[in-house]
Amino acid sequence: MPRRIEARGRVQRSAIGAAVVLFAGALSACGSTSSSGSTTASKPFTVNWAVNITSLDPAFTCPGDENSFASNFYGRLVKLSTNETSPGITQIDPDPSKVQPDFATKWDVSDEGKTYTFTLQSGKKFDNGDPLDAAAVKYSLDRTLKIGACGALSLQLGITQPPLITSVEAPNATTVVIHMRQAYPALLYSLAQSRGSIYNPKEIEAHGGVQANSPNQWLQSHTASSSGPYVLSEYVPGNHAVLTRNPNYYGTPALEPTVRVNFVTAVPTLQVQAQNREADVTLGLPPQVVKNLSTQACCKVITADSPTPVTVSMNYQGELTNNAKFREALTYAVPYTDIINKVAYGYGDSYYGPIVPGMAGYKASLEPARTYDLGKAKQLMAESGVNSPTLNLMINPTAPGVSDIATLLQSAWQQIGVTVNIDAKPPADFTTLFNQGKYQSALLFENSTPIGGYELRKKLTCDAPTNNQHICIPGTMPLLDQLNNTADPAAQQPIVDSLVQKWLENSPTIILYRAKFTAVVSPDVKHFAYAPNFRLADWGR
Amino acid sequence: MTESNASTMTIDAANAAPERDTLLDVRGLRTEFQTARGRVAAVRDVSFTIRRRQRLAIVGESGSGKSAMAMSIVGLIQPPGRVTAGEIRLGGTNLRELSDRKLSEVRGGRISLVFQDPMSAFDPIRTIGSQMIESIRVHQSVSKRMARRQAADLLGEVGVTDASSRLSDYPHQYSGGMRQRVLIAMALANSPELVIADEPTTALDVTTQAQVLELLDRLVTDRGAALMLITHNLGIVAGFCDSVKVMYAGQLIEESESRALFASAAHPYSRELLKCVLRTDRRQEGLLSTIPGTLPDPTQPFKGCSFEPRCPLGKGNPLCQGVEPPLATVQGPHGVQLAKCHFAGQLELKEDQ
Amino acid sequence: MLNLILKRFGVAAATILGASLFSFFLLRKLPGDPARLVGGELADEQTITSLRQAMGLDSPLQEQFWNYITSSFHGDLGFSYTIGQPVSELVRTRLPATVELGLTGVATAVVLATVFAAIAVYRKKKGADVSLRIASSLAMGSPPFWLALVAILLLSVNLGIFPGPEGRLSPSLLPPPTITGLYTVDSILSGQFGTFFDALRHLILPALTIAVGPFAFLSRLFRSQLRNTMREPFIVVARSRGLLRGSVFLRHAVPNSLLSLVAATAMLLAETMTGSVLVEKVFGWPGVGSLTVDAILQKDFAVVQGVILLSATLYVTVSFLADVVYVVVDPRIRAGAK
Amino acid sequence: MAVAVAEAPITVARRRIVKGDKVLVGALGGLALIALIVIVGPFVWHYDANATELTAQLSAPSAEHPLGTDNLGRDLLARVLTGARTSLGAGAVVVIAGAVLGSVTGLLAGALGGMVDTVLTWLTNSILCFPSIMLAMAVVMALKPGIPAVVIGLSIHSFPWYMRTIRGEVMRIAALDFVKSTNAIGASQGRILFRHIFPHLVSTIVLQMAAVFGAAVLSLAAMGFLGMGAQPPEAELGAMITEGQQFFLTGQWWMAAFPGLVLLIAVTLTTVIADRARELLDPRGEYIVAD
Repeated sequence: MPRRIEARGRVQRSAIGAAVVLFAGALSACGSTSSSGSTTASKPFTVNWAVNITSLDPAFTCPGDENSFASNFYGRLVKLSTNETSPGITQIDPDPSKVQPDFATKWDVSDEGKTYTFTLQSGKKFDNGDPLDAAAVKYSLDRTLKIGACGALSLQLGITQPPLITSVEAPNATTVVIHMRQAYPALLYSLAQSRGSIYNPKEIEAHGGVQANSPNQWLQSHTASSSGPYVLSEYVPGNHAVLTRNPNYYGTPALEPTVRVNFVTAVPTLQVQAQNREADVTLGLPPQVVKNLSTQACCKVITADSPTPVTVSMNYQGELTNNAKFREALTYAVPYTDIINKVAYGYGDSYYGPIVPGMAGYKASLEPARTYDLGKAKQLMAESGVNSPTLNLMINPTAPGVSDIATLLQSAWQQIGVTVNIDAKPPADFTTLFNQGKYQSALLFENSTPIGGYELRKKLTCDAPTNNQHICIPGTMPLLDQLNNTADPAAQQPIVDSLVQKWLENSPTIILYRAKFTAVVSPDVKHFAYAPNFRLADWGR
Repeated sequence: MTESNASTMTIDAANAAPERDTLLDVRGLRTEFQTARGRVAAVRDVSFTIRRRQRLAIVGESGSGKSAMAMSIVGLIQPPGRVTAGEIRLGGTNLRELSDRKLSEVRGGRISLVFQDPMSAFDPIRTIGSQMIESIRVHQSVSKRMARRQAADLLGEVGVTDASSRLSDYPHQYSGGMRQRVLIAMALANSPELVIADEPTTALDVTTQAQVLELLDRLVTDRGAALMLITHNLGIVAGFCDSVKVMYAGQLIEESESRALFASAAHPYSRELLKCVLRTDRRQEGLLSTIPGTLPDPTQPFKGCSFEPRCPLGKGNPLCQGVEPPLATVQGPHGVQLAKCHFAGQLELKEDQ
Repeated sequence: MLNLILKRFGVAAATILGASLFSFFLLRKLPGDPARLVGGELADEQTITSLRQAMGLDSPLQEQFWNYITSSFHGDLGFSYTIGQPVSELVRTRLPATVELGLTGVATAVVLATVFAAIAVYRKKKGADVSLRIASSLAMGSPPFWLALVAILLLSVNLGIFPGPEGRLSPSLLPPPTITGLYTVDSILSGQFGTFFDALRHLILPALTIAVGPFAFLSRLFRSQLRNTMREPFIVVARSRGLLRGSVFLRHAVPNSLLSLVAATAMLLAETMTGSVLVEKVFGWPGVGSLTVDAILQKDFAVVQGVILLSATLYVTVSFLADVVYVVVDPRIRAGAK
Repeated sequence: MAVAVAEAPITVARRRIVKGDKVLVGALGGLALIALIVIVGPFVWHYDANATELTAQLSAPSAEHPLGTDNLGRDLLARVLTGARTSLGAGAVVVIAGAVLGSVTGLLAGALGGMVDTVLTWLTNSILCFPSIMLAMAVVMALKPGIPAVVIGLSIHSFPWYMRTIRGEVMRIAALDFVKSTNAIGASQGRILFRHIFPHLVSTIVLQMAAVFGAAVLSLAAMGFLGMGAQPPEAELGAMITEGQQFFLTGQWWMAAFPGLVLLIAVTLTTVIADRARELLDPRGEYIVAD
């Protein structure tokens, strides 16, 4: 009998084989879906965070989120006090006078307020066993000052020319003395923030040491041991980090033994994982997603007032934008409520002034919210003498919501005869052009510190590198000098008020709204704290 | 399309050969191609028989339908081609009624084919051995090892030296002549009753042609198979085949014993063909291109004789233009001949006019 | 033969050099200043100057290029200031993800394309062929990122069959020990079958999305190649030897036609490895593609430069490998190469 | 000889189109319809693509807004129409620019040979090392995000194919007798190129353009999706999918669905056309020869 090759059969069999493989895939998919839900007990506390971390070194890096993340690995001399706003949920109090002891058990201030002597806890160690002592504190502060840029600037609250801190001494293992050029109690606030972090000198010296005005490359993706509540046990930049509890931490141990932080910028991912309760905390969701999740059983939304205004910065010296009436006219032609309700989905509020509500120095009576008043806006336009102008609005469209707001402003300002040309720039160009002051107007999500004086100094000092709007109002410089030399907050207030007044008269910035901080947390999360630097150690189930 | 009055009488019938000797009996075979410009009949109502051990030559220009006829017989006419009518009887069975599976037992088993172009007749990425073994094992239930031994023997038989090691060689490692020998070996692997050789030597040089033909001759004789040699070269037919059928525009227009044909062809076309052979013998260039004119457009229906436009005798003749000639019997000096011509039997007369 | 190899090598090197040169000068013509980016919003001029020095931006362009070429020979591709890691390290951690996705995607495409094209050509009825042509035209015309979104909405959000767009593994699972860098392979090698299934589940949707384009392309190619092969004389010859249509199809037509897919598959592989940007972005896949997008928006030279170099090298290597495959698979070329 | 070969298939194709290849005629008709809608639509449809209307934020498709509205209350039909015009128009520019660039360089390389040829070949080899998207991204990085940069990048990526084909063809034809004889008569080189060589390649070039068009439109959309193509508030299909992505999972599927669907239909139609055209023009197509 001739032997035959069963060709047709073979084709069918292979097709069936392929189908079986696919089906098996689907089956296995179903199988593990059910199992993943039940393992919450052993699952690390998971934080999904819509951020790109470029550096872990608070001594150098500028962005608030990066400082926020990095601050979890380092202890500091002092800490901010907190208020419980609802059960398990706390918010910090930015008042420097309420600063609490942390690694320092106590401190003495000299009579003229220029010298701070801190007494430290003794016998403490970094997580790798190296001694955590006064020498490390001195090394850390010196390093931050030497590297310059954002670190030194923030540590000294903007007073860098000449520097506020003249020297740091460590006479013995438990004493640190900070000498300042002038009295400035707000220093305690910055020491409590990421800039006051304590690094392990040995680690840093072993990996490139300290170079003036340059970041340390190794420290961008590593930590210099850990003096803080958590140790960075795994870090994949742009992807995730695993934090484990530091057994040598001098303070209250972290709530969770292990925290996994996923850096996810894709909104759908964040949303799906929040819905599936795969993330315990989700940070940085766009407001409409937060709104959507707030109605679902998966999620609880925590909001907090944060110093994060959304503004249109006008170039004070730019053509057209140098016209104060024109700038003021624009402020009356913004549909504030629409923006807050339809773009911020209610997660925002209104005010108008240089100091964000809740900051040290803020006075509600001075900074009432602007109203939407087209009549007034048109009248101001007429007074300004500007005729059918075109305004170039620079935006970074990769930031969520920005292009929507820009589009709304375009339609809104059209009504008072202003043509808006939306100029979209990639993030890098946006930052460069903005910092160099090469723009006419720019839409941005600001992140300021809660120290009013510092913010005023940053924004109003003529020709300062931080003054990227080139604001220079006659008569403000003497006031700023006076503010710099006034240590007592109570004595500062009248000066602050006059500066605010000057700012308001000139309307250099259009403040669209203040974005609220939002975190979407799973119902399992029992403890959550909001602070400008997120303290993950205080978060837990 | 005009109905041809296909004669059911063949030369074999005319010669009254015993019925039991008939191997293949083709009746009224018609093969059509569906083309963009309409249906084209490549084989038009062809009938003939092959006896056991007979050697039959089918001669014709390229495009005359010879290959299509061969492929139709084994049911391998490729779409859009299709056999639309006729019977193909091998022994008692009509091959047209067989399933493809049954038919493929015939192909390479009882009927084998040897193709024109040995270059493209092999799968280029399989060894000669594997292709031979495959052919053997399709028809015989033998082990791989046995099949390989058989293949080596066959290769030796067709004159491939060091046969067993050359089984592992790929087709491109063989010369053209050798490939043709391998093809012949494969065709004979399963002891076929009929070998259809379609232009087996066209692609080869003259010396190799002779060797290959000689080989074919020997092997076919040894195995007692019948041979159907398809060629456009009448020159190689002489002395090799018993009888010759001349094909033109899909029809058989002359059927003769080869002695008879060479002595006196009964159809004007055959005569033209013969002239070409003679001229070639006189070392002139070109084989068949010297017959003036081309084949008729197959998409147009025939009226009258298909050869009329080129016929030195009938061109312009109203009879030839209007009436299709019947297959007429001619009693020549060397036996009975059949010719599809109005002037069959009177060619000499007409030529003299 | 040695000559040929050397020549090929020369062409490959010239091509990679050309690609680097092209990208280097294209990228260095940028308006933005990378030093200012690294320095951050509050950097003063002094910081900017010293940063420019540290980043090697103060030397002449041709010197920068020379430095770049020489150091890349030592595996130093520069430092990414926007991610805080050396580029070589980034590539090392990101490439396996892309390779796993690309390989799976292209392999799926090859399998589906060959199976469906083979069925379409083998079936005598027109239906299968028409369906294949419709499917491949649609596949050719569908924007992969959109398809990914739709797939996520339907299959993972609504039906929950597949995980959401969360990368390579459920966040609760630890990646398997690195052996090859491919999670599916590593998890099997280290016996973590739970991880394997999880990695597989995460891989299926992105890989299928990746496979759509190559499937369209390959199925067309394979279909027409098969049809041509089926018209080859040796196919009829094989039939005449008594093989059934199916046997001839599977044993002769398909293997011969597969040869034509090698080069195309190789090129597709190279293309998906570096061009899977969109799918990686949508699925949150931590590969080279998503790295590239961020780097371009952040004007991170070093990374873009590194990725381009990687891409060029991949292309050249893959086309070289395709040639090697031909030599191994196709006896005619193998004989020629000897 | 070569003239006859190059001309014949086009005639055949024309005849077949006239005779009615249903699929081809249907696809051509469909694409023409889309082109017409996209060109005329924005003038006819009473909504403006950029007019915001916050009270109508995120409305589902209805009689008033057949495709619904987006998160700023902009009419999606108006945006899709304008967006499709942008996408398809830019795709056409890419195709034409690539063909022109490739033809010029190909003619130069083929006719001049030597150093010019070597350099151009090296350049194109290097260009082909990148996927099209990556090249477009590099150009975007060097210039600025927006459709012009993407068009430049994609054009650069698409020209090597034309260049290679034309270069090869020029070299082949230049060796033919009739060109040599024309040369002897004293016709200038340029005349030979454009009068005698170029016409042979038209069908090949047109085919390639048809095939590239779909891919170019998709790449443009992809760049828009990545935020490197069209910039807000400009309507472009890819960018609109990104805008809709955030709302896709919160239930407002229409924002991302419709732009993608339009892309899918338009590109599929061009693919079908390119396919059929290739079959008609390819001498290896479905021609049947008896015997």
